Amino acid sequence: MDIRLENASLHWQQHCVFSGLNLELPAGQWTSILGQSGVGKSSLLQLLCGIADDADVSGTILCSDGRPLSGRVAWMAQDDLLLPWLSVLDNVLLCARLSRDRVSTEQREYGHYLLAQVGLGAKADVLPKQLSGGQRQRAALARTLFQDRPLVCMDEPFSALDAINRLRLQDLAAQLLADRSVLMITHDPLEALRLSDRVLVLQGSPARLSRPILPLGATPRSVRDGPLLQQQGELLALLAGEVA
Amino acid sequence: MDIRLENASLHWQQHCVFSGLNLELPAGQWTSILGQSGVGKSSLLQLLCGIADDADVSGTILCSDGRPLSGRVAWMAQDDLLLPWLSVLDNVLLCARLSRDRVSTEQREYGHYLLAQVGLGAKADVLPKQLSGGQRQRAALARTLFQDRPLVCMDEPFSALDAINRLRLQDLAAQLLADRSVLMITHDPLEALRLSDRVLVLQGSPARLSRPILPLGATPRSVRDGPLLQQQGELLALLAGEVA
Amino acid sequence: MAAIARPLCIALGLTLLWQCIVWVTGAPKFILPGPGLVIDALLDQLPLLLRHAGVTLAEILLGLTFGVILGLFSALSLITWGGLRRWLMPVLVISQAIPVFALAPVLMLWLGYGMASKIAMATLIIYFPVTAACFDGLRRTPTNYLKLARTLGASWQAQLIQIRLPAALPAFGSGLRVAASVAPIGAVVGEWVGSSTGLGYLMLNANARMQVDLMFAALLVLALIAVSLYFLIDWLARLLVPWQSDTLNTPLSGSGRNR
Amino acid sequence: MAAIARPLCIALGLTLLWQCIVWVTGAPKFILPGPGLVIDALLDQLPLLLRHAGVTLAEILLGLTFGVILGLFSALSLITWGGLRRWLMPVLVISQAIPVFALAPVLMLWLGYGMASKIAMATLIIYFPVTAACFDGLRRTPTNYLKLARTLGASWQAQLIQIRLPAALPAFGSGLRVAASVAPIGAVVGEWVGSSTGLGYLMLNANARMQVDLMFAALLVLALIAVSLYFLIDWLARLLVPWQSDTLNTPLSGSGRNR
Amino acid sequence: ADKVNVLLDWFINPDHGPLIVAQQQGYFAEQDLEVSMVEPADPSMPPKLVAAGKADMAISYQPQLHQQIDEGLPLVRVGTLVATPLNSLVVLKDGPIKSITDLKGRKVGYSVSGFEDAMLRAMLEKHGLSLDDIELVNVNWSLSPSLISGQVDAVIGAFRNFELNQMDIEGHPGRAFFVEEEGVPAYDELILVINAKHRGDARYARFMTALEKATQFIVNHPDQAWQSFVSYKPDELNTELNKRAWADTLSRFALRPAALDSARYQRFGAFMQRQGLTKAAPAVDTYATTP
Ligand SMILES: Nc1ncnc2c1ncn2[C@@H]1O[C@H](COP(=O)(O)OP(=O)(O)OP(=O)(O)O)[C@@H](O)[C@H]1O
Ligand SMILES: Nc1ncnc2c1ncn2[C@@H]1O[C@H](COP(=O)(O)OP(=O)(O)OP(=O)(O)O)[C@@H](O)[C@H]1O
Ligand SMILES: [Mg+2]
Ligand SMILES: [Mg+2]
Repeated sequence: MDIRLENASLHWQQHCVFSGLNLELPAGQWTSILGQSGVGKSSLLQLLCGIADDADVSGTILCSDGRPLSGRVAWMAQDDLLLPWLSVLDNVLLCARLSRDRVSTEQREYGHYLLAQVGLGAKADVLPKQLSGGQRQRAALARTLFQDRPLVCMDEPFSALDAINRLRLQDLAAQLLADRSVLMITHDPLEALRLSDRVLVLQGSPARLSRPILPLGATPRSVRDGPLLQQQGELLALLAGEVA
Repeated sequence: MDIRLENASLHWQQHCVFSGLNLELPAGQWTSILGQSGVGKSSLLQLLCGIADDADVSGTILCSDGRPLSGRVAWMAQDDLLLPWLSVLDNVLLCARLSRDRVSTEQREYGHYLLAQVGLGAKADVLPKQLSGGQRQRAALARTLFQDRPLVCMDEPFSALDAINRLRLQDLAAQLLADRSVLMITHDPLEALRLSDRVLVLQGSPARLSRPILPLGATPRSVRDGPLLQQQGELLALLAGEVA
Repeated sequence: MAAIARPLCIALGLTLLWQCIVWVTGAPKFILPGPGLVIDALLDQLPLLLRHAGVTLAEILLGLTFGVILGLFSALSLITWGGLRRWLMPVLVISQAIPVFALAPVLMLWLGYGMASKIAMATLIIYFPVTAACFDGLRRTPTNYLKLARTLGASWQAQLIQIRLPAALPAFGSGLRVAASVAPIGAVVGEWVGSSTGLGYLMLNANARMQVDLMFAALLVLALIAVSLYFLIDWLARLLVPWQSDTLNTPLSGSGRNR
Repeated sequence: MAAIARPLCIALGLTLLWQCIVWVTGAPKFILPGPGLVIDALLDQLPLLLRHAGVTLAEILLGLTFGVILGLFSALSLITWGGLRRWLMPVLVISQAIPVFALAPVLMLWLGYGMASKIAMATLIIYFPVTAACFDGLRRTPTNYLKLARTLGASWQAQLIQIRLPAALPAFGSGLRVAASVAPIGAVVGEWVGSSTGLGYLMLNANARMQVDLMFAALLVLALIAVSLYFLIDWLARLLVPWQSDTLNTPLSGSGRNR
Repeated sequence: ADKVNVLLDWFINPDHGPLIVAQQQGYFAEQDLEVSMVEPADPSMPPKLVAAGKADMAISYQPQLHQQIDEGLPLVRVGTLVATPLNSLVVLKDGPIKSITDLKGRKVGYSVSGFEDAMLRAMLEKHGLSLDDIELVNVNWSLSPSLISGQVDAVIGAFRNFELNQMDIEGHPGRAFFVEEEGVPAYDELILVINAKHRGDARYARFMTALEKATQFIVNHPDQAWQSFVSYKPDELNTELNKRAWADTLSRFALRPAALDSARYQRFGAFMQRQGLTKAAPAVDTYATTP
């Protein structure tokens, strides 16, 4: 399912974050957005997820199947948003808990599986306040992966992780989200190039999107990939351009 | 002032994070700690800052001048901890506001200067909830820099920033903290090598510190520095070693 | 428009409901007079009612002021001195558990039949909810704020005033709201125990004389005072915490306001 | 040890304070009897007191149960239906502003002079603080939790029950505490207005007969019930929110517990 | 002028006629007295406050005086306002209860005064019944409403000059059984008490003189006296109920407020003791005197 955001604009009170913005999310592709801090990446994500409550928004979201997008997006926020009263496992299962039916044994097992995959197998039953920052982020990632949605929006999903865990979880996400449309915000050019089919840069004020950089080859790519390192230079130049 | 942490141990309930740990923070040097998520870096920082309230801790902190360390550490937490009821500027000035005296005009001006330096000059008077994630982190950094303490402990201070801002703020921090002892936690090997005089890796369970890597030359170093890239490989190997 | 229309509608609706209850239950007028009778009495005796209402209002406002100040102060003391708290909290609860009525003779003995004893009574009634709410708010300060304050070298006063207190303001607001809603009861009960002025006196007096319509008219005036007070305090309490997100009007779905 | 010693010390201290007040103010025993006299009366009339206390306790517990359930339910309804809220909130405040005393005769006539009217009275008194506190808690749910729930496709029931309600539990706890502390007043006032059993009746009767020592003995028993109730509820309310950090015992400085 | 601070037993009503009239007609001033009056809502408070020295004089009831003395309150009766019982057992006129015997198995409402069960017991005894034959219900401030609405079949503690008129105005006339006719010794309903340590204070003699004068004025000029009474608080006192009660109360004011009938007090004290309401019946002159 292709998704097109057309002529979108978003204002926080008087402040115009962007207007007349167009964004295309081709079906099954991984799109990454980079951009300076405060440029409006998270706002754009919230607009897409339909949760920019306090902002004045306009624009249309078109899905290629003609149905509305709302209810078909998974959102991973910039902060982890773990519910403090639920155990880590229950937080992962939140999507199932919030639906009308009881949580099935398979779902529970899948939750355990995901937690084990993100390295929190031993922490399933503790409360979120007993987790370290990176562990919280991993739990939030597991919760997002647990949801089974056509479009997955992730706001800096790996920012609090060490290099090793980051690579592992990137691989995991790439594998589990292989046939989904993904929109990821990140500050790490390498990460974007490693995982994405399309990399965009949001810059300026009001913000506009650059033309996409299109890394080649199957994801996740190796970080030692020659063309990838070259594109990193290109991307960094693009990013630096905005402050120049 | 040299600081030595000797024979430190920290337990969260039954879970032993580390024990018998020794850490040296030479006067005026920048020390970075890397390590897997959840290994105990933040806990170590809290132990040093004397705020590990819910943990069972032991160990001695020795300062070369013989006086206790408490009251002479600045702490920048992993999450930004901006007080929601204070404007961004007041959050930066918090240290002055909490002291007995009134906030002087110089302090106020210095606060404005720091905010301008971290790129938030225009946001001085808004409430924290109107900031983006990276902006919040920058405000917290400004608050930490505002404090004038011999030891500065920072927990992933640049994690939510884009590449460009990150470099700029690293330079700023390196400049403003030139004569201080700094302990920084980071997940970015390049960042550690760029800024630090000593880089340590915390690994294992219970965790232990590796021998230090000592990058040469004046900080902040160029990221294109040859020896630095070589040390990055060494560091990555060290980090990877712990999962192998 | 809506700001005027809504209260009017509510008033009308309640009046209708009231009339219906009278009709349906067939309550005789010396038990529950219909709104017509009561409004008649209200208009008839307006000067009398206003005179007494003034006294009661003064008692309520003074009681509220003292109660809130005392409550806030107690909560701050309780949170500051851990030792004090463990000893004082049960005492406070006991003090709350003793119906003010029982204390009334003692109060009368000390303060006499004047305004002072009524204000003391309202203060006593307001005191505990405010203390409890503030104390509850103060003890729930996020730990990390306090840790931060400690590393910033804040003295306990500074921690209390600049960290714990602002963090507890929402809870304080709740306490204020409850206080505003019980303050009128405090004043009226005070007047019941001994007084020759005030709406409470008027109600009891009218009740004793079977002037039930006058009694309900006084009740009406009292309710009016109480409601105005509550919404005033509610508004103030909201002003107190501008940073607090109020999720009352959060949509259940949909995507923000459209321009 | 301390768990027993502290209440004992407090009891002793209060008794001493009481005795001192009697000495200092020279209050005659028909206004404020000394603790000795009251304890004498307590022991003398223990069976009588216990019988009446049983009735009052039952009224309090039932009133508390109904009041809390109703309050919780109302708060949930208020938060769910924005329209309802705007219309019902003023009505609730009005209802709270009307002293139960004024309603008491009406209640008695409808519900009779039995237990029901007392329970209704306690329920009425408890109802508003619980509603207000819960409503306040429910409306302060962090916006982001609600946003998350929306993207997770939660229905409004699910949002209410699984997000707003748990987030409001600390506030609900505060409401419970206040409720626990006013519940005894509700029951006693109910008994004052019309009843032939219960501690409230006993107090009224003893007061009329100038048996002030018996009256204070009844008061003592009432206070005991109230305090036990409060601490029970306090404990329950704390159990309700295990994830909540309680910063009561956060040190002002220093570095954690040492092994 | 000497100040006298009087605590009434209840809100001002026709029972307080002589006091109010003396105030309004200036009889107190004539005696060089400056009298202030306070209306409490709890009749048990004023004697306590007088006993505690917080007020000079209080209005109380004779049965209560015996109990107060028994509990050790330092009080002395110095005058009488209403010299006969006002208390009565009231039933609905067209109700099923025609005589006290019909009360068997019925509910009787009362307003707690501490004295109601003794009175009822005496009345029932006279008709061969006991307290076990009826159900007592405390209805506190709702004597006539609870009777009219059928919650109870009879009420004790109703004042014949007040509740009867009240019920009549509401269209449910009642019928009173007078306690002194049904086995309870006659007593003074409303009396004036002072602190025992002021026994013999000359102010109270002057006070009684003023009161006597006011009573005479009331009896001689009932309509003028009514006007004078109402003028004290025109907004609140000028009601139909007060007007009717006034007429019924006229004949019950003590014409000689200062006079004391020791034998009557003695008799009633013995009754109280017999009923178990007091432990002892001390000599009358210890608690009652003429000023
Ligand atoms: N308050 C707490 N209660 C119980 N356990 C805790 C608490 N805080 C941390 N832990 C546990 O202690 C261990 C170390 O946590 P710490 O926060 O120090 O990790 P970290 O190295 O900072 O990780 P990260 O890079 O993810 O921030 C983790 O396993 C965590 O689960
Ligand atoms: N709730 C809000 N109210 C008012 N302004 C806001 C709010 N949230 C964000 N903004 C402003 O909108 C702009 C864009 O914010 P946004 O969170 O989208 O940035 P971002 O690109 O995600 O940055 P970062 O990388 O730092 O997370 C910022 O300038 C910010 O100050
Ligand atoms: Mg963002
Ligand atoms: Mg950490």
